Amino acid sequence: MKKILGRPESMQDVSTIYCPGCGHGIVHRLVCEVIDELGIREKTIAVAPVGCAVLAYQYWKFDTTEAAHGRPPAVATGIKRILPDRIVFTYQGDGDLAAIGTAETVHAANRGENITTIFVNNAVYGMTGGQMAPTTLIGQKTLTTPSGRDPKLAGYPIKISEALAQLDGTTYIERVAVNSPKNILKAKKAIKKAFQVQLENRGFSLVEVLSMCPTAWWVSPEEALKWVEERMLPEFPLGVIKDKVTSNK
Amino acid sequence: MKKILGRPESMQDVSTIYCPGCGHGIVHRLVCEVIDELGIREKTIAVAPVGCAVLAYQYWKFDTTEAAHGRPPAVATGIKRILPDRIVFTYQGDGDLAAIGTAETVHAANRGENITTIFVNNAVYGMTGGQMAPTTLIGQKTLTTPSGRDPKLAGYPIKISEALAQLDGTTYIERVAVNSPKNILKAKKAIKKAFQVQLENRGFSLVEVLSMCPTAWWVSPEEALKWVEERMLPEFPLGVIKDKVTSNK
Amino acid sequence: MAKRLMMGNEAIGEGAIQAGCRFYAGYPITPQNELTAYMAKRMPEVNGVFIQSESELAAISMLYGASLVGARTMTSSSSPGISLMQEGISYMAGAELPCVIANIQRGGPGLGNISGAQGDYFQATRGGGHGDYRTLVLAPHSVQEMFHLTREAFDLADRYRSPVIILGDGVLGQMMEPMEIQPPKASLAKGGDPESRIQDPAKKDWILDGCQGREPRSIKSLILGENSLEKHNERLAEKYKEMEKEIRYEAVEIEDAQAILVAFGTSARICKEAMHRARKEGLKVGLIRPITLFPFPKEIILENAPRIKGYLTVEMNLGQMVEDVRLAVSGRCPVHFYGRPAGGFPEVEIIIEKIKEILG
Amino acid sequence: MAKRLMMGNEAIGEGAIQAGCRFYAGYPITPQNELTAYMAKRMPEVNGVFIQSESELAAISMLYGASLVGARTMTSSSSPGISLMQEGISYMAGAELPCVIANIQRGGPGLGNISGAQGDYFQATRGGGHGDYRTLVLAPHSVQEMFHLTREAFDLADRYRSPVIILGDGVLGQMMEPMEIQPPKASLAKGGDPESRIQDPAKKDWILDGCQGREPRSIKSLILGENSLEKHNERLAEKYKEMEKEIRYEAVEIEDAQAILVAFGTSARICKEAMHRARKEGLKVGLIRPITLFPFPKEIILENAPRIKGYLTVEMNLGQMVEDVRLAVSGRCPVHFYGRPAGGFPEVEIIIEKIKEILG
Amino acid sequence: MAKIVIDKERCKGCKLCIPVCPKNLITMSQRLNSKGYHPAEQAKEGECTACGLCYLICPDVAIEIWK
Amino acid sequence: MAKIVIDKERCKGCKLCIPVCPKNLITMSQRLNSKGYHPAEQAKEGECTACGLCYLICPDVAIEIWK
Amino acid sequence: MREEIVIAGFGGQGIMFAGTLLAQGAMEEDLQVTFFPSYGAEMRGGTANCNLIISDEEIGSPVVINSSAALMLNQPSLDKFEKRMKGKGLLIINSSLVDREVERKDLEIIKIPATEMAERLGNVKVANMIALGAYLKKSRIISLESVIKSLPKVLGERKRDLLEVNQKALREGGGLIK
Amino acid sequence: MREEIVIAGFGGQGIMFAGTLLAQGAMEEDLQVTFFPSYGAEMRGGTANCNLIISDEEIGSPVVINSSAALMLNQPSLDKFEKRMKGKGLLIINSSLVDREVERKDLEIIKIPATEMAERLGNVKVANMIALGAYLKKSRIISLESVIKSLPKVLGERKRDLLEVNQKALREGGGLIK
Ligand SMILES: Cc1ncc(C[n+]2csc(CCOP(=O)(O)OP(=O)(O)O)c2C)c(N)n1
Ligand SMILES: Cc1ncc(C[n+]2csc(CCOP(=O)(O)OP(=O)(O)O)c2C)c(N)n1
Ligand code: SF4
Ligand code: SF4
Ligand code: SF4
Ligand code: SF4
Ligand code: SF4
Ligand code: SF4
Ligand SMILES: [Mg+2]
Ligand SMILES: [Mg+2]
Repeated sequence: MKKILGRPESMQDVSTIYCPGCGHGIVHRLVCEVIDELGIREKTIAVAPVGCAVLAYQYWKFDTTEAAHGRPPAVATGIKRILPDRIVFTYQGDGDLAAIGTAETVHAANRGENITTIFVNNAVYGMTGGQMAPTTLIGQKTLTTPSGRDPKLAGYPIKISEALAQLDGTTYIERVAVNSPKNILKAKKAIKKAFQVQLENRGFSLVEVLSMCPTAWWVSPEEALKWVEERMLPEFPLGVIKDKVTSNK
Repeated sequence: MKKILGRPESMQDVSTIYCPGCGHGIVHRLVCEVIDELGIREKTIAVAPVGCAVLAYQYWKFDTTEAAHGRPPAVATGIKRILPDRIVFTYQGDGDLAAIGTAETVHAANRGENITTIFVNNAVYGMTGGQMAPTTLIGQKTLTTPSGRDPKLAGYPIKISEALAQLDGTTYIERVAVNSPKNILKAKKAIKKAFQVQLENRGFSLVEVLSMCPTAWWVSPEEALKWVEERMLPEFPLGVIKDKVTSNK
Repeated sequence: MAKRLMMGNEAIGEGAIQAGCRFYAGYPITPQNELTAYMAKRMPEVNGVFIQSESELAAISMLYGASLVGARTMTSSSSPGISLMQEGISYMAGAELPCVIANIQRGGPGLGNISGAQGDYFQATRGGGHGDYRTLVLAPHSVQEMFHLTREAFDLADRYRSPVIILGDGVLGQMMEPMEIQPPKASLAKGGDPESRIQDPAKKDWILDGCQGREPRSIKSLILGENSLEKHNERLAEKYKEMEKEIRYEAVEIEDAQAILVAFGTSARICKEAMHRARKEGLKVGLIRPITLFPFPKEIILENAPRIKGYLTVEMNLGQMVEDVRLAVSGRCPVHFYGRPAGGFPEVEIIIEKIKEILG
Repeated sequence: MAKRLMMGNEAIGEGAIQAGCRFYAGYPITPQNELTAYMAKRMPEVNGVFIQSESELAAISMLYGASLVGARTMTSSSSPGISLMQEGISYMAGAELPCVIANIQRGGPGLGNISGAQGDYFQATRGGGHGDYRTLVLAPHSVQEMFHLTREAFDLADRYRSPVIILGDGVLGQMMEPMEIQPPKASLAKGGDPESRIQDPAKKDWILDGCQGREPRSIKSLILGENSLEKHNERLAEKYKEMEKEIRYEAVEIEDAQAILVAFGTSARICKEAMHRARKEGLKVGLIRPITLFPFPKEIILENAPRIKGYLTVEMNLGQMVEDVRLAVSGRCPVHFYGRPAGGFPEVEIIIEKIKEILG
Repeated sequence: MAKIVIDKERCKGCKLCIPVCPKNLITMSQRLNSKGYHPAEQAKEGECTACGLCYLICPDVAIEIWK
Repeated sequence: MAKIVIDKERCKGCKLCIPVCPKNLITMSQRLNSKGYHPAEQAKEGECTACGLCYLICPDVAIEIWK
Repeated sequence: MREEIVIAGFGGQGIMFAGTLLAQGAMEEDLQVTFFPSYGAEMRGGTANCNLIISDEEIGSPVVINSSAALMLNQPSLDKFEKRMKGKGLLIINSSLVDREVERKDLEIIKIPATEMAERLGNVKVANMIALGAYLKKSRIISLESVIKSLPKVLGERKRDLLEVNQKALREGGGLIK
Repeated sequence: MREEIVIAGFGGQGIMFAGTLLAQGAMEEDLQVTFFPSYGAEMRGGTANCNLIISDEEIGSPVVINSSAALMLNQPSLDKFEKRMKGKGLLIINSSLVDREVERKDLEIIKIPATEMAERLGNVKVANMIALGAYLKKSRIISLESVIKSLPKVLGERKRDLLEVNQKALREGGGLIK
């Protein structure tokens, strides 16, 4: 017998500290699989965020650094401008990318930096115990929206990918989810494409991944899959949002 | 004989320090005219930016404050939340609003704060002597793009209004210009509408005003009018970008 | 009055609400998250405003806005977030706007870790932002004190039109202790309206509220014109001098002490324990616990210097407050230091050892 | 070598380029705009990277990125912008990443004004960000020195894997003076490749460049695990101790001086003039000009204390470096202070008067 | 019957008002104002229609229109 | 002929793999692992088609597929 | 009287809840008490532990360096805290999740299969209460009844339905000590 | 020898250019020199002024507090700097834009209709050069020729076309001093 599926080469052989059922584990693996398939492990430099994925450096078998909260796009810009032939990607949560790091995201995108961003949208601040994220759904209860997010007071689930698509500097933006095997396969395809865009020097690519946070949603891992399906998808529709490479979108 | 047109009541009777032909003077006056016409001078609180308009407090005859560079939307949020029946607006340049203040702009907009933003886009940092702004045109020479803005290195003229229009919290966004009497009249209409949106508690309104900066464009005031027409308009088309009040845009 | 088991972070929140704070903006960060969550829950109950801002930069600017229309405002964060507020704090100091800022310090530099630490003493006491400003800095050392010092912080902020920093740490923020929630403070009970978002607006004759029936006002930190900024700074300096009226400290058994410990916050708790134990061993040791870190209680430290064998400053950092002790003492007696940098806690045994060394 | 009339801001830029700096990110702000503009023009000429960042926050994070792959990096700003970088500087100090940061100080607090000032001394010398870190701080006082101290700053940054701050001010940044552009410094001439964006990558065995042929590396300031952050901080403290090797100052006519002026940067220029004039009047006065503000040249100040009548510290602020002088002197002689806060300049006549008072 | 009044001290001589006047009524003065600018002035009185275009474009609110 | 191998120590007992298996091959163990989780285990061997769905969804890369 | 207690285990084992409950109980008995939680270096996963000090005198630092009592709900916790206990300290071990012997010989050791017992009670999460019940009965630092009385307050409205099983677990734990 | 000069006027009158040129000329004559610009509180509009110190000794502060010479190109500048001049200082006034008398009696005053002369030369912006020419001839601090020699360097490539009119203006200014 031969092992036909298992831990990707780019992934360290250790346990993660993520909660049971956390989507980060899946997204980590997908990124590693793509890096293996593209054969770029030894020329990749990853920029980890502050967020639950702050320990990504323990799980990935390639060079990693860790930016201040919200600043991965700026750090990645610094790296890529000095080493344009390395593959540089940021891995960011919704708080990191779409709240404190909004300006850095928008401007790295608008400059068309030739980097890739994996944007893990779990509609909450996981690491700090479950506060509202900019992507938190209307009515969703969090530590800082104890009676559910009220758009009059706390605004709307932010459509940052759609907003970024308006900028001339962005090349490829797609929204995917990791709540079912089917969606996971699509997510992987999108992530691969995003890295390919970078390999071909075509500019800024971003994949928004709708991901489970059972802990801060106060549901079981299984319910979390449904939660993505039933609550997130209507607000954050999946699909290609912009693609300057293959279509005119 | 009677004076039929002259300095609006809301405008202080002093000279500005703006350069000859500077668009800020026109935009200041339009704002004052609108405030007079709506009869809200005594309940208006303005938030001035850091930028050439940093001295707006000397020119306006209503309460004013001055935010740190890029932070007017956050300051306005603080004011409006405490005094919801006052009229609160920010006046910001392209550096202030679309560079350092990107996050504050995006999030005040996304929260649907019931405030109005007058966004003076002159495609350059006037106050600091003429550096690239996020809205600087491709090929435009500035102190920091001495051979003209190269999008590969410095990105593209940012479409921040279009990006903001993607957010659920924004109610009304229009782009106008002040380079001709006709456009000035339209600009005034848009500014008035933006304030009315606020008066009717309908949420976030923004008017992007394409405005002349002859000094940092290195042209005469008259050439600056043409510069807006010929160089800015193709990149930044005029018109309503979003209007949740009167249309489905 | 019945006692309640309360967490330090929550005690700050309740103290703020009782002081009439009706505007809170903040961004989550460990180890102060319970405070943000507390305000999210309590603010709507008292007709107050709670905003989870997009960042700490935005939070401090929102305070700037809410303060300039007269509200009592607070934000809270922990070390990295407080660093991000430095420009904003400098602006508020320059524009003379009151506000309360709680820094529940954690281990640094950088991302560091989330344990309690006291590495931000310099930043807090010497105006970590640009320019020559200072802010009042209060250092509670118990849950009870987190409650009542916060309550007072708002009065001080209004009195001096200045930001006031509550310098706590992860230990104080996260610990629970029984405490009394004392009745609403005098100013609110006497004239204040707990339902109103602005306390005593009449007393604040500088606030913006639309210029109805008066000349327009402007609030800003841009100070132009020949010598104006210099004069402004001199006036600020006078204000800082005046703040010396607010100097507070706790002095424990210093009368006959031959060695005196100086410590604040969590280190002071540890020192208290060490002191009591040392006393039991017959060692003549006392403790001075600065409660205001700025202005610093230099008088009492200077006074005792000539007659004792030495001071021992104990901090959870590599030596910050000790500079203020040295400045106060100015060579009149030895000043020793024992510090554990971020992640470590001073140990009672070592403190006692060091006391013995000083006492010879 | 022919002299050239050069502006201080530009001298910094040229110094950086000669040191092999090939990455500059910055955001415009007066009074340092000429430096940003200079880098915009020069960087492409030397195959370097120039980025006008969206903010100062982004600028310092871009440096973080470019430094961790081995480039020599610089940013520059003025007071409010430097305040915004405090979190980022703390991160770089924590992750031990080299970089050079020029602060061309202006008047504060807040927006203040754009005249030269020295109000950011505390922030620069005591790690204005959170945590127990320090950075080397160099204080040039002439255009020539802005050039060569900047050049050296890059060597120091690499040697200590630490941010280095050039603390200038609006006067030094904006003034023009004749200066010599000395030949490229040794390290670049010997092995460095002026065309390369990374100098001596082989010597930097800690940088990230993709893990080809080696184990993956990680660069970060998050330090977890039992006691690790404490140990990390202790190691940083040792490094700061080691930096004392770099202490530099200029001592002018102190041998027979009965009163000694202490001043840096623009104030030091003013003091030099005052000193020369006072000497002409027969007054025995000298000058110590700290060139490294951190580490501070405390030895020389302590040494002279017992034999002189007093120090006079002169600053363009309300008294910041004077604390370091007092700490060094520790009561061994009087320490006087003359400061003009933001917007004002110390006056030669008043300095001379004060010298006379000290000399009695 | 209408006329414009140009505040010579406020005018910065930007000349924007000149081409917009459909009646070509405005020219630049030969004199300098105290700021060193040549202010605009009404060349011919009487023909002004009070159309307001010059007022609209003036960045310095230096023009009043009377009727 | 295929099978899956579940690393009991890595598994966090999230149960996501259970419903995705078209063959219903996975159940939860009664035993606790050293972290206090009940790990998943393959209930019946032999029927596995190596479809990979369980591998795909496992957030802890605790499943290997052999064929 | 002064007791310094460490309670430790995995996140999810109700470590903080047990600590808070004990603190509340001590307060009800008019003792001085401090509670200090520590999530390890991060919030997620890993081990969690909390420090309690119960005393009849003013308490200095709430941080326990060497404990006089330890409730160790899993093995990593034991590995970490065993060596930090005071001599003669009371060590309660959840033997369901610890499969090594204690090395120190100077401690009083009580082993309880708390997780298994809790599962039998129908809720694996009350292993903490079983350990706490045993600790209270053994140490007599405060009475089991004070703690049981505090339960409703600490559980709060939302978890009122868990009151009974927690009570039961506390008593069952207490019952192990004769 | 030590001269402390203030040149002041509106933004746009070439104040900084005149100052830089003078500094360059001083450097060519191997003198010590510092140039310090000041845009007033902001960059836009308002007045601009620059400080020069020319000396044969090391120069301390580049900031001029009381000047020994002043070139005042408009009235606000005169208002501001007249009272800050040293006794016996040399005051050059652009009489085209100043219509009041100088109040101080202890100064050496030269009035020049510099703007009008410049307009006659076809470029209103060379009023600065006219004033500078006059100053140089009067003060003899450095030679007019050194300054004229420095012109190409300071003008730079892009403004080479303005060389001639600037030269002319300098000479014309100089010519006013007999
Ligand atoms: C400047 C700063 N502010 C706040 C924090 C605290 N913090 C850490 S992670 C985080 C948000 C995490 O949420 P997200 O980015 O959505 O990541 P997730 O944990 O959900 O994956 C916050 C606010 C910080 N470390 N630094
Ligand atoms: C934190 C900070 N960074 C930089 C500056 C300097 N600064 C002042 S205004 C400005 C940009 C002005 O440009 P814009 O917003 O477009 O306004 P304009 O002057 O063009 O009207 C900058 C960078 C500052 N004051 N504060
Ligand atoms: S808190 Fe949420 S995002 Fe963080 S590890 Fe747990 S499940 Fe994942
Ligand atoms: S620099 Fe530009 S924006 Fe600023 S005042 Fe002058 S013309 Fe107006
Ligand atoms: S109002 Fe019209 S017609 Fe009259 S001067 Fe102005 S532009 Fe000309
Ligand atoms: S538009 Fe106004 S400022 Fe310009 S020339 Fe005409 S009147 Fe003067
Ligand atoms: S590979 Fe497919 S069939 Fe086999 S166990 Fe996994 S899900 Fe079931
Ligand atoms: S999906 Fe993975 S972690 Fe979850 S139960 Fe199955 S094997 Fe275990
Ligand atoms: Mg998240
Ligand atoms: Mg602009």
